[in-house]
Amino acid sequence: MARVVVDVMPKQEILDPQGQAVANALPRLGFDGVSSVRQGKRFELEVDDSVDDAALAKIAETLLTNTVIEDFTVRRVES
Amino acid sequence: MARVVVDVMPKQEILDPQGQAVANALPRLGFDGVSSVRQGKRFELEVDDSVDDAALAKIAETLLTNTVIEDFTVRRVES
Amino acid sequence: MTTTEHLADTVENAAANPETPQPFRELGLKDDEYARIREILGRRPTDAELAMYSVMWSEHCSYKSSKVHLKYFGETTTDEMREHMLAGIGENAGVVDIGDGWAVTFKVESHNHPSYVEPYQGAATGVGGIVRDILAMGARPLAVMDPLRFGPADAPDTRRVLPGIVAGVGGYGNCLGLPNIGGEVVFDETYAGNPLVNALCVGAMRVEDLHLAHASGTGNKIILFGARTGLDGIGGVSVLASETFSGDESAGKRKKLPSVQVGDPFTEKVLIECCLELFQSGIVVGIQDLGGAGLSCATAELASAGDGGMHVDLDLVPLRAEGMTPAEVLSSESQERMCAVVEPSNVDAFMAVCAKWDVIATVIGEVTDGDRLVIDWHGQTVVDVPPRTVAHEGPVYNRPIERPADQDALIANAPDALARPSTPEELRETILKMIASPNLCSRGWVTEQYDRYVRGNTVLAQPNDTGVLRIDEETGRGIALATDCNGRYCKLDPYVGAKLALAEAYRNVAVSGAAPLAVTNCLNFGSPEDPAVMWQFEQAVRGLADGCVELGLPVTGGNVSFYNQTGSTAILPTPVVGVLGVLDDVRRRVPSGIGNEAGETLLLLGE
Amino acid sequence: MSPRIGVITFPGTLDDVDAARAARYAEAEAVPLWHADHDLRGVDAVIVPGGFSYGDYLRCGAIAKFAPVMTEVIDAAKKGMPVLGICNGFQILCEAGLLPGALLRNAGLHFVCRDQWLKVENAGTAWTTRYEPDAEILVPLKSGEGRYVADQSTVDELEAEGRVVMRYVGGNPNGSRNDIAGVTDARGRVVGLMPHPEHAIDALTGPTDDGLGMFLSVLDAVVKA
Ligand SMILES: Nc1ncnc2c1ncn2[C@@H]1O[C@H](COP(=O)(O)OP(=O)(O)O)[C@@H](O)[C@H]1O
Repeated sequence: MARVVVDVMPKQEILDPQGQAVANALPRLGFDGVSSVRQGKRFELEVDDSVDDAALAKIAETLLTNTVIEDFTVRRVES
Repeated sequence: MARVVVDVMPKQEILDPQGQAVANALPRLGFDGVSSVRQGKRFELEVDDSVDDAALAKIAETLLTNTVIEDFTVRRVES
Repeated sequence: MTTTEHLADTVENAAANPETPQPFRELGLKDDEYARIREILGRRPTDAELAMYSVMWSEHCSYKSSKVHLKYFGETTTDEMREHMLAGIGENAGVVDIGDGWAVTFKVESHNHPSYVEPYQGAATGVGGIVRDILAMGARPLAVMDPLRFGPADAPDTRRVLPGIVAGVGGYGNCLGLPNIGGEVVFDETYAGNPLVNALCVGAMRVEDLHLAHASGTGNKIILFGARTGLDGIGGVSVLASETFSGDESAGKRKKLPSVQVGDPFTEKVLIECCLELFQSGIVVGIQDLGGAGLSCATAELASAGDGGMHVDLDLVPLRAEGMTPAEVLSSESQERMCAVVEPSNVDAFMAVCAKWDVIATVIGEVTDGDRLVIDWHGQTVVDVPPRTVAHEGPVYNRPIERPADQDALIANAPDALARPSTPEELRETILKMIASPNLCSRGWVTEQYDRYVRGNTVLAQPNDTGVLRIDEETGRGIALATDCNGRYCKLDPYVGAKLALAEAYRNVAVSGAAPLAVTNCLNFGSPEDPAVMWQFEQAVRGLADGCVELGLPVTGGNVSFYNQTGSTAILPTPVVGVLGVLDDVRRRVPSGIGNEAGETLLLLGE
Repeated sequence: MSPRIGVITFPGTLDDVDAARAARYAEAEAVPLWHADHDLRGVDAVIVPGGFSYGDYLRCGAIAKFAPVMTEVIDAAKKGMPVLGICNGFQILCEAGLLPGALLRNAGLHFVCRDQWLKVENAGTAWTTRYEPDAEILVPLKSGEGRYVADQSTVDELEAEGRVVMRYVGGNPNGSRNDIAGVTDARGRVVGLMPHPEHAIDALTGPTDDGLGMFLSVLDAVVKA
């Protein structure tokens, strides 16, 4: 068994209103010094050892990410 | 300037319908061997060097996370 | 994990170790209630039995403080009032015959406390729960409404609670495809720290399809279907878990469990379609929803409504979490689950329908010819009880009642003393101030987050005072629904206040062009242990019941929510009243508002 | 025989009854299509209706695009069958690559249900010929993720080729690029629209009956074909 993390973030050029809402709220709550916030998704998968990197990339690219608007990274982490 | 990543995940014992939907879809799409999927959020913040770890933890805890149902981790990454 | 965790407290063990101390007080049971359980069983209860009794005998499930008063509804309902009623108080939801062979079922329920703890999920699962009540009657859920109460609009906590609750009501209802056809948003300082989230659902079925769930017929199978069972909402019962998990790490973890449930509206939507197909194909004896008190409630209620006993094998319940104890499995409030009673010859057909909808379904037990509810775990019996003692024969209290000492002073402090606008400018200013006030301003921010169009039968919704739905596309037959309550009136005079709430909902339904037919209610009050609150409650019930007699309408169901208070301050008495009416043809509905056409004549009716 | 319009139901689809009703109002035969079937049952056109397919938890339409029936829809669309995706259906068609771009969370971050004015920008698609060019219609909009985005070159191309079918007027409700409410493929056969014409076919249950034109249009298109 391996643990795999897939991070999916909105592409830089795409407006991220959720991240922006957080960034705008911070000074109001008394937190200064945060110049930008972007919000994406994090997936944690438990996979059999039989699942190879190519399969993981495929899962990330075809299902977990819409590559029109998002970028992704895949990495195995020890569990 | 530093880049900070805050990962926010549903608590283990809490139902994660999002992760479940993905996990159920995978076999139908011909991907086997993934035994569990959990879906959370990833925030990327750009912060001034003046922002210390305590402030970051506070931001994560009060604004980015709903601690009733989610856990978070904060880490600085080089940018 | 250690193996000791699985050493569940069995019936045998309970009989052998009668003096093992049990945390019944932490579970909310009084000393004499615990003594009564021991008397019923002739021994101490097992952990699992204690969990069952404690939830089922809670105020929320047993109505122990309100029962003696609610009886008044039944006593005052005449045969004439019952004319259109097909099912009433005591069923999951009341059912009325609206003509053309259609039966309509509706009910309103509270989800106040969970919505304060976790506004989004609390409100969402409130909608989910009431929808399953309607579904269990055999009806297709058709629409929802959401009477809401909050603390002052500018209070910091309202800013936390209100957006979450509105998003939760919308998030769940929209995803189920149920139009939101009305509700209320009221602000008052007594609701700070105790918002009210009442959710109403209405559904319809053909009269002959009315299903009342009960477990009869020896050998019939009990099938649990829908979501897996996890550690949701078992907050209280985790006291028991920590006993069994003697001192290991997970014990500490388990104790901190928040008693929140997370809703999965997609699973519920699929469950709705699956249940309707099951009803349609006639392969179920009955279906019971799992709500508060989870499997404890569903098994005990099904068994006590039937003519036999029931045997359940808890090991068969599909779980989502590891190491759950029998008490936890029985008390879990995991959402989106239903329980069905099915004849053995229909089990395969039942499973096929569930497979079509990708719904997990598991036979977990069967109806037996005994009169006991017996539940096994790992081959040993952990529950062996007479089901009626769990479901229906809980404690009943005649709580002390006392008109508050300051009631007269409150009434005497009339508005006459207030300054009145005396010039046109002052009048103008007063009006502007009023229409900008939180209690009167536009509700657009709320209603815009709710889908009111889905399914294409919404004839009236916001900004009308009444929701109107088409039920029959051929004939145009439809229904109207309004909910109302002015808690300030009720505080001044709960008897008259409840009547006024009824009268307002009745008027709203009538002016839409509908003939009022039936009443439901959600009675939100403070602590029943406070004699002043009990007085408000008793008065409100009498007022509502007497008002119903005057109008000739039956109360077909309702819900009581006590302990709505912050510290010692109770909320305003808030008996939310819902009135259902029928229109022969929704094309003749009357929208509220004036100025739709030039030259309209304004008439004032009444005094 | 009246033309047959298929209406797909995925788990979590909500507006299928409405889409079917709209087809019937236009005097077509509404044919239910099931997500798990590799079968379009001989229909002349397909509607992918609104709702929350598979809960829309991952991304709207992300899982639905893989359903067996979608393979058939993609094939048929490539051969010129008229396809209309409404709301979640629009999201699915984008995910499936039949239409360019994507739909993201509303800029206001809330679900928005309101009666929305739209301007018909392209009255030449299979679904819009019954409208006058530049006609303005009022139909319900109800979505949380209705903000249309595409990269600049795609948007430029859509504008240049007249492939923006409808545009929001009287205020942009969700932050869509160029106020885009709906787009079409290069042939004008596949249309995706965020607002709900099927909820505006009868003034009794909708704000207007302005939406009926879309269903009448497609009948013309399939009868001609
Ligand atoms: N929580 C809510 N959910 C749905 N609709 C609501 C809600 N609150 C108010 N509404 C609707 O908004 C409209 C205006 O509400 P309100 O100002 O309370 O009306 P009134 O004061 O005339 O009873 C009504 O159509 C009402 O049903």
